Amino acid sequence: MPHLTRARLDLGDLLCEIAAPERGGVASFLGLVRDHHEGRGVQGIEYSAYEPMAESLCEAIVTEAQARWPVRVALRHRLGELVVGDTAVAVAVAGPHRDEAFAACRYVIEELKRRVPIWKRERYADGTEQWVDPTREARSERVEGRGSLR
Amino acid sequence: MPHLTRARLDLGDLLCEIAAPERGGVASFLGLVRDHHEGRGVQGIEYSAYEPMAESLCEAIVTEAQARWPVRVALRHRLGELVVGDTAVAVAVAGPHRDEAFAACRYVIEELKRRVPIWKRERYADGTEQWVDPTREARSERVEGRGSLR
Amino acid sequence: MPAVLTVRLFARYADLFGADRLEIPAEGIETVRDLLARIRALPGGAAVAATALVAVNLTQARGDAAVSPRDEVALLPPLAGG
Amino acid sequence: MPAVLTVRLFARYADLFGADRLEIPAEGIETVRDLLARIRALPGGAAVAATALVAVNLTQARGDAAVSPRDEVALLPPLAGG
Repeated sequence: MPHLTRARLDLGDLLCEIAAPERGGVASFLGLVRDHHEGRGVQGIEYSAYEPMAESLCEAIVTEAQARWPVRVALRHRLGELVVGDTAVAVAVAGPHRDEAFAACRYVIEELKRRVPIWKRERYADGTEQWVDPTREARSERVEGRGSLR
Repeated sequence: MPHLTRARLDLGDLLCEIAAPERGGVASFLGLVRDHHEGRGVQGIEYSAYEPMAESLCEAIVTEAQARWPVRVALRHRLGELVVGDTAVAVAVAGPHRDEAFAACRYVIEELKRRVPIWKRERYADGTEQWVDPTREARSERVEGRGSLR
Repeated sequence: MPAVLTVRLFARYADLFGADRLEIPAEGIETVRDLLARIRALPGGAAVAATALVAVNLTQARGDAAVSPRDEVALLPPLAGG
Repeated sequence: MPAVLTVRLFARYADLFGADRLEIPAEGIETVRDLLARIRALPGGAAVAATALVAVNLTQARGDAAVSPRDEVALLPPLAGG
């Protein structure tokens, strides 16, 4: 299965791919489109990717997780126009026990965010649009954090 | 919804209960009946509970998680006769971000195992049955660990 | 009629005593610890751990917690949910 | 015909240059760092970070990695998957 798709994501499909009688622990993660971001009302998100590189990196991340833990991993990221509540990314991991399943699930989503060339443009309630830049947000959060008294 | 049920568990039902437009991260855990345990072939498991106490503790654990993190939690444990591959326990947690969702999901399953009065009797391939005692397994694993050269 | 403590049994302990509950004369039993000692002195009772979990009114109780015939008391084998 | 480097553009950078790819004369460009400097000198190019990610043949490349017209080169805005 390709890891990138324009079709709706269904966690049930991923669970079927990784189920096996010897695997008793299944951890999963879904990333959904939220209705707000940095205080602005969001109506939808358009996801795009550098597809051959993103496919190859998703496959590498799945392989890494399966080498590091005794698990099976399914990973899918959606591309195209999504609306609030749609699933943008789905990760499911089955292993003999829950420790490995949770650890591998967390690894896959963190590495996906860190390494896979996927971008999103948010559509706001006021009609404007903007490319999301997590590096800029991290910087401004740090600056705000320094200035606050919390 | 009661947390204990004799009906098949469906993760989709739990996800529907906790979904909301402001929650973008959904972590979940399923515990399935495995085909083996401590080297023996397992055919099925019968789950039973001290039901009023188990219900009340499940509700307490959900409430604790929702107080500690900004999340919504759904928790369901199945009772009765289960076969290999059946879902025995399902936890789903939705929050604004994945950190809280993962943390709360992990908290709920660990506390359930630690505090909720539920028991299981395994049916083995050789026709015998046995109540599972995790405290005894932990002890024997420690003893084996001490004796090994790993 | 002398007062009795009704103790609900589950799983391994229900098998052990062949019953879903024990009716135990309450005389001389003030605490969870007293109750456990009495249960462990019953035929087959030695298989109940001295540290077995006891619930009083749906809450896990310590050894020094009081028990009376008005309480809902339960003897819980090692938990194995999930 | 002088050799050219084809650089694929995505997301914010595709908007910035109004194109899906740039064709850049290869002369004087040996490394990813050279390429980035050339791109940043283009009209509008100052909005490309000096530390922007560059992929060479589907793999993220460091500043000192070699680039040639035979490579598939891409300029990647800050990643935002998930």
